Amino acid sequence: MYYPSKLRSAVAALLFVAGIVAAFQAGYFGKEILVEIALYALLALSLDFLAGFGGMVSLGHAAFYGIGGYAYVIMTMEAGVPPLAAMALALVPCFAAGWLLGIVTSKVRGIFYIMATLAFGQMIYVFTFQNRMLGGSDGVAGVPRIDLTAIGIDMNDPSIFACAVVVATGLVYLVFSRILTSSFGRTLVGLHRNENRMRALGLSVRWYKAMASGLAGTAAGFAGTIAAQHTMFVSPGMMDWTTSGEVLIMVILGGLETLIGPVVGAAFVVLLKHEISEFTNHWHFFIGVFLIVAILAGGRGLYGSLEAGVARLTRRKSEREQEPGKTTAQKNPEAGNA
Amino acid sequence: MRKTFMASAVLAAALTLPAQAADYKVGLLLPYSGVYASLGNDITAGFNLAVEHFGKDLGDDTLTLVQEDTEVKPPVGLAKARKLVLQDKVDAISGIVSSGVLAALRDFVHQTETPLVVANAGNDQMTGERCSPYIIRVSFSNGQVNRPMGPWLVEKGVKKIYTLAPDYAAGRQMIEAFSKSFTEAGGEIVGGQFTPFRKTKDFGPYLTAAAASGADGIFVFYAGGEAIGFVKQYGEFGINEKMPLYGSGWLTSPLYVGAEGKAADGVITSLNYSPSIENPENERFQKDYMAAHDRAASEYAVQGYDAGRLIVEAIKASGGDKAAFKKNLSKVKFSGPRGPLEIDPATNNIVQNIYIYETKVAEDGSTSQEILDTVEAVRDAPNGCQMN
Amino acid sequence: MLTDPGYLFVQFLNGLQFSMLLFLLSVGLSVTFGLMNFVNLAHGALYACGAFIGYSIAVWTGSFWAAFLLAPLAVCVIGAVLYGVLIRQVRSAGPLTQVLLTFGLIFIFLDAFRVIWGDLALGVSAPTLLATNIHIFGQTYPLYRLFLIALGLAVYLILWLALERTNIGAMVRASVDNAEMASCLGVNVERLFFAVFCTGCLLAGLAGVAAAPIFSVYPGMDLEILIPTLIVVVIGGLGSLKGAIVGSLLIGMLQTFGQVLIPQLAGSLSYILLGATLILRPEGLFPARAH
Amino acid sequence: MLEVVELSKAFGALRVTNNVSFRLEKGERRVVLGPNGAGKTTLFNLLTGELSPDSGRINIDGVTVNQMLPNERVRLGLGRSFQKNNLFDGLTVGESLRLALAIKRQKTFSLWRDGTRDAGIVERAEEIAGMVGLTSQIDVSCDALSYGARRQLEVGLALASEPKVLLMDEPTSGVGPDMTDAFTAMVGGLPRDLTILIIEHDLDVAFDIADSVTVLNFGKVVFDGTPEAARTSREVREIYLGDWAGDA
Repeated sequence: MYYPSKLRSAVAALLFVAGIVAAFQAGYFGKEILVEIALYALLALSLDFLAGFGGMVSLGHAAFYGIGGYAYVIMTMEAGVPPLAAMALALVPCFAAGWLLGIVTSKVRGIFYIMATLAFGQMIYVFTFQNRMLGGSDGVAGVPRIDLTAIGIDMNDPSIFACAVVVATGLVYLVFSRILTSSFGRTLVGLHRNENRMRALGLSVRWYKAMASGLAGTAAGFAGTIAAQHTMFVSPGMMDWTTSGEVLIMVILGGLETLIGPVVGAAFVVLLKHEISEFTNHWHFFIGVFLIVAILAGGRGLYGSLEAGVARLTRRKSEREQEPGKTTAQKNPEAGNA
Repeated sequence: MRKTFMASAVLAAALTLPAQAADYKVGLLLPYSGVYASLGNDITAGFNLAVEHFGKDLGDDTLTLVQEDTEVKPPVGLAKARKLVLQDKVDAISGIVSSGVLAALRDFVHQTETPLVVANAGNDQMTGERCSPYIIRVSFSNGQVNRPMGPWLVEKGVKKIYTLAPDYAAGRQMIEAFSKSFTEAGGEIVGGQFTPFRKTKDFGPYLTAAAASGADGIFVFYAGGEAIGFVKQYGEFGINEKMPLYGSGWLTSPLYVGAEGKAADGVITSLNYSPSIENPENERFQKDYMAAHDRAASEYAVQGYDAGRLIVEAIKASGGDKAAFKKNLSKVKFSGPRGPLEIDPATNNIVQNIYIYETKVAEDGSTSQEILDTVEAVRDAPNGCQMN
Repeated sequence: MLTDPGYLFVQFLNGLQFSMLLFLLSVGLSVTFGLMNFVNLAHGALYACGAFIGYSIAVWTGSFWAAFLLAPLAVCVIGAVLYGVLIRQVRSAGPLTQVLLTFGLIFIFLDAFRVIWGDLALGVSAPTLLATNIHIFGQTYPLYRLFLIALGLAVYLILWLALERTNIGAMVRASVDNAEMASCLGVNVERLFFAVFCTGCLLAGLAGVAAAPIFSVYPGMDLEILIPTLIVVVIGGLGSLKGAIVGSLLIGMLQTFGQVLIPQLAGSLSYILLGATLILRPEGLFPARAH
Repeated sequence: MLEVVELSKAFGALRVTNNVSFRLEKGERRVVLGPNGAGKTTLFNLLTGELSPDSGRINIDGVTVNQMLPNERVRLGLGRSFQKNNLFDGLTVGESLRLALAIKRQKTFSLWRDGTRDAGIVERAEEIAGMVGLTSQIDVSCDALSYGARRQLEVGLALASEPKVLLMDEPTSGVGPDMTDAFTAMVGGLPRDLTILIIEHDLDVAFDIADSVTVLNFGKVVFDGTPEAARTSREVREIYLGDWAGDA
């Protein structure tokens, strides 16, 4: 079960403050990287919601990123919807696609679910790639940004834009944190732990899976609408299945089923990629090695290891304070997660 | 990857009297990882060779290069372009292999008024309806390379053609340009297909269909790995014995023709460059490139070479005035390995010769290109381009 | 054109040839899937290994046949090393861990290929003996492709005999059906899995070197073949030879005739088939394990 | 409360459930006995809805549920425990029970509020933990519990679906004799108005708990009566001696 523990909240707050500071202090390229991190963080935390908490490991998450981006583009550039409204409306097809995918795959589990989502993602990718109305392989350029000059905010200022993206990421984090502590979140974790039992207890499993898939898709789509405004451009490349794979890597390297871990993972992978590509073009190799080492080291990821370490310390401390033999089993937030 | 290259000369300073000296910074934005990495490396090698050849007498001016990897991902390309312009404060960007990256960059360079010297990406629109005074293309447009083949084939008695190309923007533009000029000249397109891009490895089904179409020949656009697979399979099915193969020159690029084997023999293609062009510039270019890299320079390398030369010549012409440099980029004219080049003021696309050549494969497997015809000074129609 | 039997027959051969390639790739993957629930996304990378190593051997020795024999063995050794160093440690972990570990391997292989063999696409010539074409129904068809079809069928036959008629085959089938039970009956499931895994790698390498003369050899070829292979495995059903061959034929024929008859849909047809299979028969057409 | 009328199910030619009928009044505790292969598990799955019958009817509280999905039957008041422990590893005892209660009380929809923390649910979860003897371990993770405690939680989860009829599938399987006695006592302590149907293998458990006994053999009901009558029944003894000698 998810609890917004002190450690989690502290790390989240720290990252948020660091993001805001970076938005104003970093160089231009630093701001680019910051937005990239925030976008991946949105994808990673929503995938963690689905895969880590809900047990639905998806390789089609990038498709929603693309659906959100393209929906925003179609609405603003073809239908003439004002950008702010388009951002909200673009989430509708994302939720709908996620919900449908959830319904259709509700009986599909494990590797079959991975394959089903991969197929879904590839179908959306191929459809967009071949559809000349949607710009085909070249995508669509000239995407407008939302205009908040009415309230004195200039989204074309890189610092303001980066700051807005960090705030948006923070809000989405809070929303998912809240959803995970809600009845629905509890139910989702229960479904992950034991779907059969949930069914036996009288739950209509598929609606919950559909909802989880829809919510994760909405968040990924939201990231897509931001990405479209950030680069002022959308292309089918957004939806490549390897993007989904990279997001999954971030989730794992950060810490599965911790919500904040994937954000850490996104920052880590993006920064690592940029650092490595300073001196070699073969950054794939190093990410691959990191990933394998992280998995062989227990698969808790960076934040997950920190959390486990802190839990061990506090346990030792409380054991010392209590008389030997009187210790009761601790509630272990990591239990069943290793 | 970031490599810095300095080229400056003190010697020339005494001879000329520039009004002022300027330190130029140029960003090379190319794929150094991913599927187009080899193209990025060739263009960079060509660019560096041009700086070596022509950049020795810059006077008090200096030229610094900053390399950035686009990974063939438009968002990455745009992020790197922003970094180059906003952080490194480059005076111009050069490179760009894929049209997708070019499309992503177009508005940004236009708005920031950063000159972009395109060294490969051929999307027609970028020097057509979406042209910009800041986008100067020294490579080619997709239409430019393919248009001359239409009338040429009709003249040689080829009346019916079957077309094949990968299903993406460039593939479609190439085939459309050819089909238009071919039918206008009196030819007939009897059929054709667009094959799923980078998902088609087995061309058997398409070749079988082409062979059964009753055409006089096949016209295709394929590049890289797809070109190798296509030409080899064309030979395997024995179609080379009854139906000639035509296309845009990447099909039989010197980079890949060795791997294509006997099947490439007799394939006739058109391109803006062939290593066998005979002029002193090409001789020098090929010789020095060979000395530095131990292989013949490709059509990508020559584009990098000419992009580099264009930038260097513009610097020389500007006397340390950066505003003049921006304007001079599109005014540079020279005769290079590809023959005479100039930038069309109507579109900012290059005006250049297109070479129609036949690939010859000798018994020992060595390949050569025989230029059959040179279509001089091919210029694109404005296609809706309005410079402002 | 579409009523010309010769034309259709050649397209059928094209489909069969592609199916056989998919079969060589998918059968090893399917049985490792079925036997130990092990998900190996790096299977495509092993295929690419076969092609690259085959290329080098062919260049060094000047003989395609040397490459044809040695490259699969080399890939088998690479597979064995991977197994010993990495895969053994995660083979009982969940699919997520396995997907990610093998995804990491894909990344590593990708750059390794680029460093060793460069970025340019490479070509391998078919052996002189087969580098010709024959005439069937008034159509020309490359002999090498017929050889590929024969190779696929031969491998199918050998595997079928091995699975149905030998002790080891019986052990494999029993272990796929119920590993716990099989290990109670004295089958060393661990060793069996290792053997099956290596055979899968051998076949992937064989597919790579056999495909090299038709397709070119380049970094990224592994990802391009991986997805169709996974689709075959899932449609066919995990762990069964029958599933692998039927799935391969379905996808191979669907792709080939899709390209010819409905080119607009050719890119998505196999995904549609996969989606439909997962909805209607989530376990695939012929799963080895009755559920 | 629970009524089974002429229920039949065949797999191919094999009639695994053959014209089975019995009924449970409110608060009645019935044990279904039978040797391995008698069709107990099939009967159980027919009742829960995992399988659908070829013919016959199942009524819960007067409603025919033949066409209903398992989760719909649960909502109607049919709770079940599993033969093999089927818990939420990683969740604590309390979390599991509260989750189960929230499902039953339809409080799982909210995306904002945590319905599993509602006062009514928290109290009821504590009550159930008490009933199955897990009060002191309410904050312990399920996977850290002993085997016996996991069996108890198994029943606790079934109770948390607040059933009118509780179905238990071999609740004492794999538990030692001490635990079996404790289990019998626990069932004895459950509210008297709860109707319970237990599928059992162990005769002693059956005789200790049951108000009535049904004995199945080869899919057919061969005996229906009180535990006392079952003890003396010749048919039961035959099956018992023939198949259950080991247990005696």
